[in-house]
Amino acid sequence: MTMNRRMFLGTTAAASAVLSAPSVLADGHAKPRVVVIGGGAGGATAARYIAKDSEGAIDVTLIEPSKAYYTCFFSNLYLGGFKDIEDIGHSYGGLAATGVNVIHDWAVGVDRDTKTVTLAGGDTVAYDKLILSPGIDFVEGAVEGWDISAQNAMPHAFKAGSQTELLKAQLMAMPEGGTFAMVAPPNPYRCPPGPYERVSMVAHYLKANNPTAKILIADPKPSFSKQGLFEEGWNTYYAGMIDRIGPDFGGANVSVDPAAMTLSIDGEVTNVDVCNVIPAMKAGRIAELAGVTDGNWAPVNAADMSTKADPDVYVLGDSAQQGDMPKSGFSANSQAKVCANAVRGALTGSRVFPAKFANTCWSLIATDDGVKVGATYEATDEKIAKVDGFVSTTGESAEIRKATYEESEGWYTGITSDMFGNAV
Amino acid sequence: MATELKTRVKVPSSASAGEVVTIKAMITHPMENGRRKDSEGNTIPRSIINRLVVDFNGQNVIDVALEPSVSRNPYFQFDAVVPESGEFKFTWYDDEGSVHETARPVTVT
Amino acid sequence: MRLACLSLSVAASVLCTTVAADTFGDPVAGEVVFANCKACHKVGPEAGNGIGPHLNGLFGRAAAGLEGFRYSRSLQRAGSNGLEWHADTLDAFLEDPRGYASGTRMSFRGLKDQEERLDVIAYLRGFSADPANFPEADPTATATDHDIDPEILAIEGDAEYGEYLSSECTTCHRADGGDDGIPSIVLWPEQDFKIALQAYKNEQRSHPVMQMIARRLNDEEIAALAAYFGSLEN
Amino acid sequence: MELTRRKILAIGSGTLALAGLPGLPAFANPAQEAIALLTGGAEIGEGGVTLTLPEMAADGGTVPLEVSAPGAVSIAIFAERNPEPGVVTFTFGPLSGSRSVSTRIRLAETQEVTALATMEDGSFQMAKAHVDVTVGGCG
Repeated sequence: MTMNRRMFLGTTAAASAVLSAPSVLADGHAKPRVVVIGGGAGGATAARYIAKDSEGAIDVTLIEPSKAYYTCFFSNLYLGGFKDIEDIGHSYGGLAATGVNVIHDWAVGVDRDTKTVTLAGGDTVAYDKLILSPGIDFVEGAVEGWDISAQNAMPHAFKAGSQTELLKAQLMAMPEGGTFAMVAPPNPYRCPPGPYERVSMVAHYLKANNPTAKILIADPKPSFSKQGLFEEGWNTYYAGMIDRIGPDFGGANVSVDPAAMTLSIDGEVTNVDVCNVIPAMKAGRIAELAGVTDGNWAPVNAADMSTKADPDVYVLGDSAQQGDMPKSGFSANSQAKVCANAVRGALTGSRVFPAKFANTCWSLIATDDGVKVGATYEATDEKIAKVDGFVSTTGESAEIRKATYEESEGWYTGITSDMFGNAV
Repeated sequence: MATELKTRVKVPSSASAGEVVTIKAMITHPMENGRRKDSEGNTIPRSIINRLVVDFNGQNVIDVALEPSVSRNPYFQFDAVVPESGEFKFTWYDDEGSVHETARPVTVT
Repeated sequence: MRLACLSLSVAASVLCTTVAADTFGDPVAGEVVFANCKACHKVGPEAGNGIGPHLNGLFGRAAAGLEGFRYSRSLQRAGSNGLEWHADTLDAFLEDPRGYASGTRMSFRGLKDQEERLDVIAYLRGFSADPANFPEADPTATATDHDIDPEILAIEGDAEYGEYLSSECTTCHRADGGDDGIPSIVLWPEQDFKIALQAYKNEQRSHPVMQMIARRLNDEEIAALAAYFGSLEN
Repeated sequence: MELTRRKILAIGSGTLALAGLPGLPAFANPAQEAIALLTGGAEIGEGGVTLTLPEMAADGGTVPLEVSAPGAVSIAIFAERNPEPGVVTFTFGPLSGSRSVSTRIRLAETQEVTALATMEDGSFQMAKAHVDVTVGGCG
C-alpha cells in the first residue's frame, strides 16, 4: 500500500502540531536566540541551516576562536602531498552572508540557569537553545611522558592547522632511513580510519622522498577500521616499510620521551625521528564546563541531539555519545541537520521531520586508490542505531578505486559548501 | 606476497633452567579464505598460512594446524619449557608452499 | 552509470591519432558510444527533454538554445556569447565537458578518444535537419528503461519534506549544482529523479552509497526529494 | 599421534568421509559431524576444558579465544556456523609449558564455538562458548 499525499501530510502535520508551540523565551527579546559553540562540521552546519531555513526568524550566533578553519578530513592528503594547506582552509564569510553572527572568541563558561555563555573576552551571550560542537580534547596522562606542552616536539595533528603543518615539516626534515613513529589512540576517537590513512599518506611521501625510512605504529587496539583494505594497500605499495605493533606485542604499553625523541613499547626503547602521538580523546572542554558530560563524552538523545542533562543544550559530532555513529565530519554534519530541524521546530513551530542520519568515510591509500565505508542510522529511544551499511572490498579494480577517490574529492567540495555556504 | 610476510615473536632473552616462559608469535598474512569475490565476481583463491611449528633445540613445543577461520595476521600465545640455553625456531607454512622462519635465542642463567 | 562512463573512457585510453577534425566518424560505431549518453539525452522522433536536453536538431543550435529546458548558467552564458553546436564545437565540448563549460551540469567526464567523439558526432548528425552527408537514421529513442510501478511514479511529492531530506544529499551533491567527482542532481525532471532513486533502491543501478541511501527512502520520500530538487532555482 | 593429526587436517580441508563411518547418527551441523569423525563416536566428557571467548564480538573478523585443557595432547576448535567448521588445532610437543593457547578467530555469525581436547589417555573432553556477533561500526 502506498500512502497518498493527504495521508502523508496528515501524519506529519499531526506530528509537528505537538511541537508547534515555541519554547518559552526569556523576557525582553523579540526573536528566539540560538548560540552555537564550535565552527566545524557540526557547528557550522547547524548554524548555517538554522539561519538559512528560519529566514531571519531566529538569531543565530556562532562562537569560534579561529578565523580560518582547517578541516581535519583531507588533512592527511596534505601530509601525502595531494593537497596544499590552502585547499583545506575555509573562512566564515559564507556563514556571515547567510545571516549568522560570527564571534571569533573562546567560550569559557556556560551558565545553564541564566542561559548565558561567557566568552574569554569577558562578554556574555544569551541563548534560548545552545548547540555545542567543540570537537575533541585529549585525555590527560593517556600516553606516559606526553602532555599538551609536548605537542611541538611530538605533534598530535588531530586538530588540523598548525599541528598538521608542523607534522608535515617534521616529516620532510626526516633523515634518510629515519623512523616515523605513531602512537595510535584507543577507541573511541575522532575519525576511526584517520590514523591509518595518515600512515598511508606518510608512506606515500616517504616512498618518493625517503624510501629507506620506516614507519612504526604502536597501537593499543587489536583491530582497526578498514584494516583489511589498509593492510592490502600497505603490502601492495609500501611493502616492508610499515610495522604495526598491536596490543599483543605491547602496543598498549607505551611511553614517550619528547626531549630524547624516544618511544618505548613494552619496555623496548626505540629512537625515532618523528613521533606522532595521538592520545586518548574526550569531549571538547566546553561540554565539560557546561556540565553536560558523563565521563569523557556528552550523552544525547538520538531524536534531536539534545543532551540527557539539559533539553535546551545540544551536543553534535565528536563530543556526543550518541550510539553507533563513528566520530567523523560526515556524522557531525548529518547530526547537525537533524538538530537544526528540531531546534527550528521548537523555536518557531516549523515542521519537524523524523531523524535520519548517514555517514561515509573515504580514505586514500595511494595515488588514485581510495576506499570507503558507510552506513545509515536512525533514532531509537536508546541511541542512534545503525540501519544498513557497506564497505569497499579488497581486490577491487583500479577503476573503482580511482572513482572512489574522485568521489571523495566531490564529497569534500560538497560538505564544505554545505558547512560554510559560498563565501562572498 | 610470499616474500613480504612479516613475522613477529616475543620471547624472553633469558630464563632459568626448566622455567616455563610465555611466547607470542604472529605473522602478517591476509588469510584469504577462498570465499570472497573480487569486483568482477571472480572468487579470490584461498591462500592461508596452514601450519605453524615451534621447536626449541629441535624438540617440539607446539604444532598448530590453521584453517581459514583463523583471523588474518594469525597470532598465538602459548607456554614453553626452557631446559637449557638454545634457540626457539618458528616455522610458518603457507598454501603456496613457502616457508617463513624466525629464530630467537634464549640464554639460561 | 558514472562508473560505466569512467571505465569506457579509461579503457579507450589515449589513442588519439592525428584524425583531422573534419573527418567524418562512423555513425554505427557512434550509436554504441551514445549508450553512455542516453540515460540523460534522447534522440529520435519521440525524444523530449530528460535529465539533459534532447539532441534532435542539435547541429546549428545555439548552446542552451532549447525552449523549456533549464540549462546551467554556464551554458546559458556560452549561448548568449554566440556558441553554436557544430562538429568542431561538439568535439571540443565532448573531449572535456567541464573544461569547456565549467558550470555544466552534464556529469560526464568526456570522451578522450577522438575517434569515439567523431563517431558519436556522426551519429548525432543523423538527428539534425539537412542530413546531407548521412542516410536517414533509424529512430532509437527508448520508451522506458525501467519497470517501476506508474502509481509510484505518480505520487506527488511534499517539497518541504523534500527540502529537509535533501540535506542528506547535499553533504555530497552540491546544492549549487556544481559537479566535481559527484554528479549534480539539481533541476532534474521529477520523473527522472524518481526513476533514478527507485532504480538504486531496487539495485538496478549500482553504487553502494546510493543504494544504501535509497534503500531506506520510502516512495513518498523519494517523491518529496524529486519535488524539491525539481523546484530549485538555477 | 601422526594419524590423529592427519585426520584433523583432513576434516579441516572439508573432505568429510562420512560414508566411511557407519552407524553414526544424523548430525545437526557440520561441526558435530567433524567432532564425531574425530572421536569416532566415543563418549565426550565435560569439565576438563576451559574455553574463553567474549560473549559479544563487535567484529566477527577478530574474536579473541583462549583455551586450556590440562593433560591434553591436542585441542581442536570448531565453529558450527562458519562455512568450514574446523578453525584451528593445537598439538602440544614435549617442551610445551602448559596446555593453554590464545589466538584470534573469525566467526561468520552469532554461534556456538566448541573446543575438543584429546587427552593423554585417549579420552575426549570438550567445552562450548556462545558468542553474539554484532555488526561493526566505521569499518
